[in-house]
Amino acid sequence: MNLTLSDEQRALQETAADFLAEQGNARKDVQDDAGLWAHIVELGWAAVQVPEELDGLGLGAVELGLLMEEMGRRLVRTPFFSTVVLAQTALLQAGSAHAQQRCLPALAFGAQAATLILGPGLDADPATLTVHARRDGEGWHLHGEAAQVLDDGQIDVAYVAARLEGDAAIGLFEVQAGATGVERTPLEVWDLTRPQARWCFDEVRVDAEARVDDADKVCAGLVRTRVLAALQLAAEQVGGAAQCLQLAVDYTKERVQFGRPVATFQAVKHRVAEMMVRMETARSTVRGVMARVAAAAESDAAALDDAALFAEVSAARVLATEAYRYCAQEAIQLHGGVGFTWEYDPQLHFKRAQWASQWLGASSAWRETLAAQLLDVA
Amino acid sequence: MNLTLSDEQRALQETAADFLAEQGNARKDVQDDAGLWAHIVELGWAAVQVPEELDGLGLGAVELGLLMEEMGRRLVRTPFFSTVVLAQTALLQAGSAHAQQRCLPALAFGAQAATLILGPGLDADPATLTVHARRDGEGWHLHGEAAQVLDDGQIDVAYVAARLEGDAAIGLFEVQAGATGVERTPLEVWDLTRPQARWCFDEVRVDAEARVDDADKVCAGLVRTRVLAALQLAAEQVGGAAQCLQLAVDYTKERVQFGRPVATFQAVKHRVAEMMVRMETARSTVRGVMARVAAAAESDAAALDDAALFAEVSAARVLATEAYRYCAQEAIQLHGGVGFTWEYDPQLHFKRAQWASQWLGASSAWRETLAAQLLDVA
Amino acid sequence: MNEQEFRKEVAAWMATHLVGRFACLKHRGGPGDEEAYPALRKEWEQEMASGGWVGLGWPKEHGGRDLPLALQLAFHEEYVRAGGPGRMGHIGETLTAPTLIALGTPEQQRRFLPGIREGREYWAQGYSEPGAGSDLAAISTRCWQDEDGRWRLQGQKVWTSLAHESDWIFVIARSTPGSVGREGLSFLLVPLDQPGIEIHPIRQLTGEAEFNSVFFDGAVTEADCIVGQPGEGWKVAMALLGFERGVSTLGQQMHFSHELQLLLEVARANGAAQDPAIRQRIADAWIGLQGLRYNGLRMLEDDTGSTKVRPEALIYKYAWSNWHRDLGQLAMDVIGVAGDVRSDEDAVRRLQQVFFFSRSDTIYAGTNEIQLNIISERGLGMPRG
Amino acid sequence: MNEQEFRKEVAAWMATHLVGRFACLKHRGGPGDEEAYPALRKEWEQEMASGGWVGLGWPKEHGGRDLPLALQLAFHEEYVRAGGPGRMGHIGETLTAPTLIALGTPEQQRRFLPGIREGREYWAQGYSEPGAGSDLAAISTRCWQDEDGRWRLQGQKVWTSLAHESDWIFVIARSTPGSVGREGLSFLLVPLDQPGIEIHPIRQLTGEAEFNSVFFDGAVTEADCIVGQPGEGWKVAMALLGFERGVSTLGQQMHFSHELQLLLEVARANGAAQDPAIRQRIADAWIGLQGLRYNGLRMLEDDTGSTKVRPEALIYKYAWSNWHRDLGQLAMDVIGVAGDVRSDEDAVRRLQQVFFFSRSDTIYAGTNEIQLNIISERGLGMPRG
Repeated sequence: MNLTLSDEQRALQETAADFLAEQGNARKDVQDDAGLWAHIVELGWAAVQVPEELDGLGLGAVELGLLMEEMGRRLVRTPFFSTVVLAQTALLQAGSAHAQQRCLPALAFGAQAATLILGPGLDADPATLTVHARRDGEGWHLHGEAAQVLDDGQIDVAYVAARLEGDAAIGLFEVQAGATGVERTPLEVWDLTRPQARWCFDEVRVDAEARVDDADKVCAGLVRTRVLAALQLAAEQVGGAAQCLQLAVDYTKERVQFGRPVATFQAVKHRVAEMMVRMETARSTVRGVMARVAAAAESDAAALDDAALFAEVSAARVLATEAYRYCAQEAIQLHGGVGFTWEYDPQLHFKRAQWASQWLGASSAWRETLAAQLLDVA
Repeated sequence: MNLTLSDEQRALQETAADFLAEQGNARKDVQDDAGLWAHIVELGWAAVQVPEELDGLGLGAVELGLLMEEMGRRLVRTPFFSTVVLAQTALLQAGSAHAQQRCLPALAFGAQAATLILGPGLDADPATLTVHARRDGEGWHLHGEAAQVLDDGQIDVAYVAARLEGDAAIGLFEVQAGATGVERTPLEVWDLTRPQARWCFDEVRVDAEARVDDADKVCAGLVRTRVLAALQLAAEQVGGAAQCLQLAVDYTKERVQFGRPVATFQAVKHRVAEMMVRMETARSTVRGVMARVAAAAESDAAALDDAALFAEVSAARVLATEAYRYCAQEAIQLHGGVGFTWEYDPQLHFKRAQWASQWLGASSAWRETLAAQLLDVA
Repeated sequence: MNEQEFRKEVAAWMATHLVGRFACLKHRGGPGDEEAYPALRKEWEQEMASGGWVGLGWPKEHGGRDLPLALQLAFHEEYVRAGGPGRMGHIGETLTAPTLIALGTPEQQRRFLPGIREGREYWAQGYSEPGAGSDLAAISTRCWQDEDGRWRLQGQKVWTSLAHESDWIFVIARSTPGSVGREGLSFLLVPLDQPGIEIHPIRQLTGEAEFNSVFFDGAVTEADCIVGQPGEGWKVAMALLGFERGVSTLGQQMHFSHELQLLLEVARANGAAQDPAIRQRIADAWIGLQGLRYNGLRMLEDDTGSTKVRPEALIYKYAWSNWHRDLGQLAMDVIGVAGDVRSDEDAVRRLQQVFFFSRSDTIYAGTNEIQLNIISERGLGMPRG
Repeated sequence: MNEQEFRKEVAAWMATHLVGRFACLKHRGGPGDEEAYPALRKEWEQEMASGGWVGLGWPKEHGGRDLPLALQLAFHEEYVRAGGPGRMGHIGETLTAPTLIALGTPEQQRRFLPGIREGREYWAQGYSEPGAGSDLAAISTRCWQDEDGRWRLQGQKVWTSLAHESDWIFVIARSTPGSVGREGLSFLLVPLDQPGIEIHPIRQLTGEAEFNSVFFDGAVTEADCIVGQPGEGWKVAMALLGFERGVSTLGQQMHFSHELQLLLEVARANGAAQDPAIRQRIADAWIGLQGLRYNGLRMLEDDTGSTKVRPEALIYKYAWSNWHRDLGQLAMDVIGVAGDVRSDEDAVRRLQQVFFFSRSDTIYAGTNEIQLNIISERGLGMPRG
């Protein structure tokens, strides 16, 4: 396996870094978000993982991950994560061919922004789903409530995993955000860069076309969606951790205490070094696993089975989660008093790191499932 | 509750510190052990917790703990732990009044050295016992094997918890080390200051008198023995941790690297400070819990029930275990290359700390039982 | 006085007074929640004052009750157990007053102690500066005397807790022009409500602002509002920092215990109590709290006549602040995804405050790094870097 | 050459050669187990040499095979997977030889490379001194030239792994009297079997002795046994340290993986696999190993033309040594009370060695503290203290 980035990949990474250093919007006004999102779509980033036959760029996990890393660094607040990493991946992994053809081009070219509704925290276990679907002639009625949905107010559509009544199965439904019976209530969240809303479904009527899953692969496909999304989230976490490290290094070089720059104190040097060790280890792993996933996607022979994919991603995900939490905490600490204020950036990362540690499975849950793979088989 | 030591307690502590600084024997020849043990008995230390009516000093957990802390510091290699902390406590908590009168004076005044045999690692759960007792007329036959027994080769007698055949109950039996059918095999252990042997019981015949438990309290009494012994072990661990800290401070002040004493490096200063925080927190807790146990023993009204005793001791025990492991590891690290050699003391503590972390329950087991108390009741 | 009876007396008083219009104050206020009901909490201070619960440790001649440490501790424990709100008068009672009793003039004592004891006058602390976070010796706020003897101040203090709710501030400032380090500092008492002072809130990471920047632009105070002699401010400041580590910090552990109880409740309710990894960490949190508790009790040990360093006192700030920070993280892991949303539930809201606000615990009053320097130098005799 | 085919070739060779009298060597030797079968492991080196497995990365003109990195890595992985024993010739092959190839004279290359490649001559490393643990610039071993040009040495080296099994040692010594720091050092090649050298074993905490002190008392070597010019020893030594971080360290991860497999076996067998706290830690160990592995693979990324620091290379020593140390502790917690006794079982014995011997991992070749200094200065541009 070769982790060397191609020239095209390097170029994409550099473009993203430059563009987002300029346009990254955690400190910008919420009004600017729509413009940024339009610009991102224009750059083609929403199309990276959409297959060429659906008018996408047909690139893979590596390219998407490079973008996610840079977005994590700048705490970008757009529907990119929910539209591309969640909704597109769900359609690719669990959707019917027909639905893919119908829905993916719109998501790839910004005609629509979307989100994905699974169980709490994007749990893909059918037992945790809180929306139910009842057949009604050719169409369906959806009922229930999703307490926390990633939804920045610009979402056009949600892909909703619902339990089918009178049946053990589940279905994936396309629901327009403005549909009759859909009530969205924005929530007062700590991490303002990752807006959420409560979605209530009060007998929402959708037609047969709205059921977008391939029934044979919806369960496994949603599990796989969750794992692949976690890998992309890990890339975003690495970007955030890298930025925390940068903030800490820059600040301690400038800040003078006891008559010398704080950066000259050995204890401070060791702390930033420890941040670097954890962040770079996570980065190596995230990039490596992405290369492996991309290679597997290109060749059926090298394809990862679900267990191997899960194990690899668990490493990337846990290392990234812990590195980001650690680096965000340390960035606050190394900023001293100002690290605790609204005006300095470490707190933004601290909140994002906390958010990211809970969605798509906490570290302890990833570890326990991995332990079962390692220990509970003969 | 008052943690202030009395003048008598302070005097005992100082005597022990002075005597053991001189006589402590981790580096001395094994031949000297018997002499040290005789000297310790002469000082009355083996009699501290034996009641006055049995010719003991009638003191309590605090005094015993002060001695244990000093012995831990010097890594004393005698049958003190097995005789006093294990065997005496078992007789006091689980023994019949008759057996206490018969056996304790000999243990208090060094006429006998003893050990205690429970399940592996001194587990008091009856299901883990590996010796069985079969009634034979007035007496008993013991059969089975105890894989690892604390036994420094000078032990005269063991108190053996055995499952009674054809009965759900257990009994505590006094077995002479030299009895027919007892085979003791010394084991090649890493921590040479805590010798161990395998004891095999091949149809060992003992008379009725040898059953020393009070049948009504043997089960709870052995559990309580284990908890009280863990508290004393925690005191020993604190002493060891304190010595590791002292070794690290002394060495780093002398050792010159890059043209200055290692102790002037801020990273080194922070590491010894961290050792001190953990050690002193453990020390405060061990001493506080001992004072509480001692106060409870003196007044029936303030007596600790089993759950409260367990919870308090779990705090002392886990803090002491983790502090000792941490301090021993750091002492090696801060000694650099020589910390890894046989000739410097950190390795002795490192081995003792590892030993102590496994016997009488590992930290994770204490935590889980404590969590059950905290979380699983309404 | 018998401790058990005293505890009963405190508990009975709390049960009959923290009711009615005060009921909403239960478990409110304190670090991270100072914006809760400040006006009502001042009334509560007066209620406490009329009950005789302010100045328990002060000498009788200064209007205190001169109670022994054990009873002061018992009071704090029972106060928190009953849900007593965070004390608005904390800085005046435990910092200003002991300083004035030890080092103030009789006039200063007469002027200021009654206002503190009766819950009429509130105090803020003017130590930290933008350029001197954990480094008091780098103070650059200046002060000088006018011809009429009145003191003038110029400069900026930061991290002054509740300055916007206070009447007075004590300030350490440089009175000898050109002096450096610990020399040439003076300790002044300054009224906050005057044209020469502006108070700007510092918005903290929670979005709230219980700290302030205080700007002195020719601010003035009377000639006799200096504690100690001009140039002796460092000595006064160090004495005051000694009082800060006093008995009232033990009441803190009861707050912590309350927070841990809330965490247990949430874990039981949402199923996190079944997660083995969470169980281990909860047990560790409980164990760590016992460590803090016994460490605090050890501080109360009588060591009359001893000049040894008290290790348990030296490590205390570092130990509690890191424990508390870890508790916040554990709490959020227990709450899970729901922790993303600002909660209306009392238990979750409080635990979220702990998570975010405890980030300041390891920074203010000596960062972790400063604490470890001090521990190694004073506690272990390691050489100064 | 196709990597898969190459791997098969290695595996096949190992399967047919690591048998018979060599079978007992499987998974033996290496750090912590160097005292296992040293003589037989030298014969194994010759067996490997005749198979063409020594000097895979050396240029062809020096008798190597000039294989690309990916194949060298593949060899190491397959070697360890097959249970290949710890390499007695490691220092010669991966340190001495690359140094001579890069900086030695043609005569030195002709003299020394064949002995290394054929498993006939073994090398030790003379860097550390009692007064200069992680501080090479503080070297005080002296060297000077006799009238006939031969070099003489006086001083002491420590932590020389396997010196008692070696024929030659490379030594860095001070050739310019009165020089300090990096100036005035020379890099000499010295035969060990001579009257002027005494080798004393250093008994390590396990009771064994795979390190030595080497005492030079007028020891002698030929005039042409210097690499580089007199006084340029620092440059040579730094180049050599660069080779040390080379591809062979990636084989190390296969050893680690083997150790982790042993740990899993023990945990399954003794029931520790049911303990939720142990399960979390085992998962973390596996995760950490993936981190090392991908970090190692990232080191192989092609960055031709880039002059950037390679962060993954900079952090690698610190990362693996701490991971390995933690693995040892986890292993002992899995083994439990039985870990007290020196075990005869292969898996438990090996894990006990890891626990005790890994204490040296975070000390030798740059302590944790030195590593963190280097990472912060070179990786992050933090100022030198």
